[in-house]
Amino acid sequence: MAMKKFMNDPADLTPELLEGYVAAYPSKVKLVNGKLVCRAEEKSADKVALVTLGGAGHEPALSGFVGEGMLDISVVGDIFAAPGPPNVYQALKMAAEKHVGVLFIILNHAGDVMSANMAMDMLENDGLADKVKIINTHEDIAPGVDTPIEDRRGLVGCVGVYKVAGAAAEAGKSLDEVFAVADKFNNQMATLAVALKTATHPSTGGAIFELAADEMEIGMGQHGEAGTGRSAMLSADKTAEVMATQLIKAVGATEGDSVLVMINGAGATTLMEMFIVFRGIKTYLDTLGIKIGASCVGEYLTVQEMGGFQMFIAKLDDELQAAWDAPADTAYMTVR
Amino acid sequence: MAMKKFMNDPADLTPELLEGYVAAYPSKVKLVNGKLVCRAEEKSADKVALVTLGGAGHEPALSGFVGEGMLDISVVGDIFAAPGPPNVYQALKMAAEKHVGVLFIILNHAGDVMSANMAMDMLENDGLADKVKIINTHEDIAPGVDTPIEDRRGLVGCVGVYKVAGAAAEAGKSLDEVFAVADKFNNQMATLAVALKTATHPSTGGAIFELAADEMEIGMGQHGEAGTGRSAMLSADKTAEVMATQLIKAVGATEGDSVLVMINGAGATTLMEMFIVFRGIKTYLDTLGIKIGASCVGEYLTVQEMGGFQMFIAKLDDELQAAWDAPADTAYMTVR
Amino acid sequence: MTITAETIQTMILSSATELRSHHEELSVLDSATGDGDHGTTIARAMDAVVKAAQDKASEPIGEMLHACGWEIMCSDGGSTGPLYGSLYMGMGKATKGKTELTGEDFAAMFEEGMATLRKQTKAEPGDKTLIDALVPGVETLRASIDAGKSIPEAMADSAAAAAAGAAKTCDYQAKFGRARNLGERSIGPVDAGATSMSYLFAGFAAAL
Amino acid sequence: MTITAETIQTMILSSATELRSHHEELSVLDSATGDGDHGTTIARAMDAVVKAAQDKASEPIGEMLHACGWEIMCSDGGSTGPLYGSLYMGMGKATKGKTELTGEDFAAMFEEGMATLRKQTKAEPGDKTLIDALVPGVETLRASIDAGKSIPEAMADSAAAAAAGAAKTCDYQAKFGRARNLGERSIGPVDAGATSMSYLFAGFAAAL
Ligand SMILES: Nc1ncnc2c1ncn2[C@@H]1O[C@H](COP(=O)(O)OP(=O)(O)O)[C@@H](O)[C@H]1O
Ligand SMILES: Nc1ncnc2c1ncn2[C@@H]1O[C@H](COP(=O)(O)OP(=O)(O)O)[C@@H](O)[C@H]1O
Ligand SMILES: [Mg+2]
Ligand SMILES: [Mg+2]
Ligand SMILES: [Mg+2]
Ligand SMILES: [Mg+2]
Repeated sequence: MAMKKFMNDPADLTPELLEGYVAAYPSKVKLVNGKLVCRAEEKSADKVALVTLGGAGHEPALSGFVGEGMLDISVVGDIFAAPGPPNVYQALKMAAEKHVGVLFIILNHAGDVMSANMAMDMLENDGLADKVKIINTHEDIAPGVDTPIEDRRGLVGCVGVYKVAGAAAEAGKSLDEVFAVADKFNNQMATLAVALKTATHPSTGGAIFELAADEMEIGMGQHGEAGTGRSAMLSADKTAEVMATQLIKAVGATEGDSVLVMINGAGATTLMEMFIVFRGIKTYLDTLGIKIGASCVGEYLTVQEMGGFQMFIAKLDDELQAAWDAPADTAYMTVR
Repeated sequence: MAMKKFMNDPADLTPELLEGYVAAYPSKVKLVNGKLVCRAEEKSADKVALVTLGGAGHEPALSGFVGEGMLDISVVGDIFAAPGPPNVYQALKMAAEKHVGVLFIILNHAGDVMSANMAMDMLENDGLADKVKIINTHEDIAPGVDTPIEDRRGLVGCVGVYKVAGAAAEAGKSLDEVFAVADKFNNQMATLAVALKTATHPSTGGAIFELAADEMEIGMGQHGEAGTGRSAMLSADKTAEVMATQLIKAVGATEGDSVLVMINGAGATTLMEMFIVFRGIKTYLDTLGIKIGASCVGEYLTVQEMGGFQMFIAKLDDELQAAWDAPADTAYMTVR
Repeated sequence: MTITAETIQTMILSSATELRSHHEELSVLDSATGDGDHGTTIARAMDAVVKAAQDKASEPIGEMLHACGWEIMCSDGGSTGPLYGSLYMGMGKATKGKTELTGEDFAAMFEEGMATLRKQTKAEPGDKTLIDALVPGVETLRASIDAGKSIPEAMADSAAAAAAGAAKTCDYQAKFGRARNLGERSIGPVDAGATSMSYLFAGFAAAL
Repeated sequence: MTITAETIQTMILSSATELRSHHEELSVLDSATGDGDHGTTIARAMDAVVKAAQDKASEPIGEMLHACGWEIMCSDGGSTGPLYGSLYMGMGKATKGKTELTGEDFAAMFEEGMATLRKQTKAEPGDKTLIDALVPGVETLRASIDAGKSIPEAMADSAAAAAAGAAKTCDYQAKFGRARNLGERSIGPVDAGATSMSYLFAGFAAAL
């Protein structure tokens, strides 16, 4: 069957989507050298810059969060493919030469990590590596919380890291301080994904996985990499409870604690469904006496038109709550 | 085939989704009487209130735009079904009793219009109807621009009306002034929808329309009501040009004019695709010498997991540009 | 011969049962030219009707019918709510305070219901809406009563005329509702609302 | 017997052709356990390789190979970019400034390529990655050269060993890359990256 997507030559997907994005939000972002999405107006040099990298095809992530209060540069690869080391190096160099420090946020996926490592090696040759601190996100709990962190993927949690670290950077904190807040958040967050329906890889036209008509899969990755939790379809309430139970356990939240809950739609799952799921989570957390200090429901990191969502929970303290609530002005996350 | 959606009892879809929505955004919205989505903090009485009505299942529309700078009350019906006159009446009464005036925005769909008319009759009995002015949106150009306006549907353009009228209301303008800005915008906007893939009606589990594997339909309504423009799949650039050509003609924009362009995803169409389409529009408008004064790309009024999008274009002048750029703080549209 | 409030209640419940038993078919019909939910909406409206008819069992006919209409209005029924709601409310207005109805009362009740419904819409016969079942249904009822037939006989004639009217909608092009944008492609399927209206009349007739 | 820069260029172009002709198969293999794009990525990387090999046709072997590696890195190739890129860059490092290679040079070139690639990943043979084709391919090449075989003979042995290594990955459980979260469900299909690596070796051998 023909792929039903609005596109021109599949080989041009990434450059065209980036051109369209910056054309739609010219007051927020600009494109440097074709693959680096940078703020339209640069942050002042005395503030720490935030740099991240990742494949395209997950819009609005990652580049949708470039702007005041969040990222400074997003290095874009190709569809579901990490950017090559040279571009990552260029972004790090630009940021490190201009700013007092750079927080470099890497989602734990093999290609991203390898590219990031090679770029850091190149930066080392320039004597700039000391200005960079790395946060590696790996909050997927699908393989189990005892799994070594290098085996746990980075999912939508990166958006939370951009937000809290971005607030610290915008406030003029030092690199060590910005790192500290990001690291704290990174260590008390967890995500679990559930998939209902496959998506079409826009370059190949092929389905990225298969699921039977009555099946769902908890633990699916964000490129259709399967997890280990296939089951029959559950109700929204049951799905919410099963997933929230594991997440709450993973972050170690107990009665009286406050958490951030994010529901991130994979693509085809409606906000209607996500609201119903959110209601289920709220009901469940109420029974545990856990407070929802902050929440958002929407599409932040998608997987084309996949059906499903990622449920994200992080423990909040006053510092993280304030950082989450701080102003931001990006195309896909704005806080007044 | 079983419907693959996260839900509980289909009969509870609307109340559950509304509960989930207000639970996720408690600082922005609250639920009154089960079906009225109101601002968490009411606007002061000396400002004009904005009230709208419509069915559920199109999230984030319409209730996602309740908040500072946009709507005051959204009266929610059931899935794809207008709210009954009694609830609409209650909302209008609440708003008219408290505020200096009410702008009542109705999307032109049979059920909504009938409900609104009956509610206005009831309000007349209370002597409150004079405090209300009505904007009926009917910017769908699918049936042709010469078609009588009662035969043209209201599509995503309502969101633009909420924004510009909301800015005027927030600025303390009189009802006549708020009406005037909304009316001006309403008369120089146009929308065209394109569908690629059907959606499942969440109450029945049935597909809302059929399209062959290689077909698209320009002019599809937002409930799967067919249009008249079935054709073979076109490229993103071609789709953008075909649609933009008609819209530009409908709003009468010419060289030197400035327009607002909104791309509204129907549900399953990715931001990636919409960015590529936006790039196509930009290229086309550049050739005409028409400036894009404002733009946004995202999901504002969805049709479940339908594949496709609505392209919206409105002519801007300084007043409308300023109103569009004015601050807003709703769950699904925030402007700093 | 007259009929009592109890019989009217039986008619109401009978038509609710009839409509609910066809809800899936009605949604399928609606999906051909509309948004595929007419059966769902009708089922929700009929739940409201049954509740109102039971709550108001001891009240006069007009009060019972008015309550049915109001509850339909409250059921968030898209186009169906205001249309069906005002049909019942108009029928209630004509029978306010009455506990039994003559043949003349009975025909007038339907006429007032139709008039109230028609205030909500400019649709005329031939426009492929529920008007295409309602108008022949009510006109035939009046003609049969005027011809001296009994209420059950007249109601049976009426139901047959409503059904025939609904069946003919397949030849019409939609001028109202969600189907109007389809243009000529709306010709072919019968209209969902006309079909449900014919089941309403069939349900009334079956109870007598 | 030695081989020239021209022959190396022929080998590079031959392997690019071989890999590109299998790109659909490679994406299908990747979709079983990964994200279904390995063929797309490889095709993009090979476009870069062909361009570099042509641009640097008049330069020494090491410079040509280095350019190929660098262009792969620049092609935004997910996991493939750093891995394949460093293989070529390592091969280039070992042959910097050389315009022809002895058998010993030839084996050393592959060894240095493998070593550079392996700096990027902790994957070992048996972990169901391209390492499972690369290691037997390079080790067999070295053994055949040491046993006195000609470069074409050794390369043919090497390609056969790489293919056998790739074929065996169907029995392994993935420990790296996107497939690792599948656990035991990753057993069954052969690994996409190991398969492409075996085609790379096959392409090299076919040119000699
Ligand atoms: N303006 C109108 N006038 C008369 N009948 C209408 C009108 N709009 C819709 N209808 C009737 O309502 C039916 C659809 O009802 P329903 O599906 O419940 O409402 P909606 O169109 O809001 O989803 C149509 O088949 C038609 O008979
Ligand atoms: N960490 C790793 N170490 C070694 N090989 C790897 C690693 N990660 C992935 N691979 C190889 O790369 C192949 C997938 O490549 P490709 O699909 O191009 O990249 P991606 O996984 O980024 O989409 C896998 O089949 C595997 O052989
Ligand atoms: Mg990939
Ligand atoms: Mg409806
Ligand atoms: Mg309908
Ligand atoms: Mg892959």
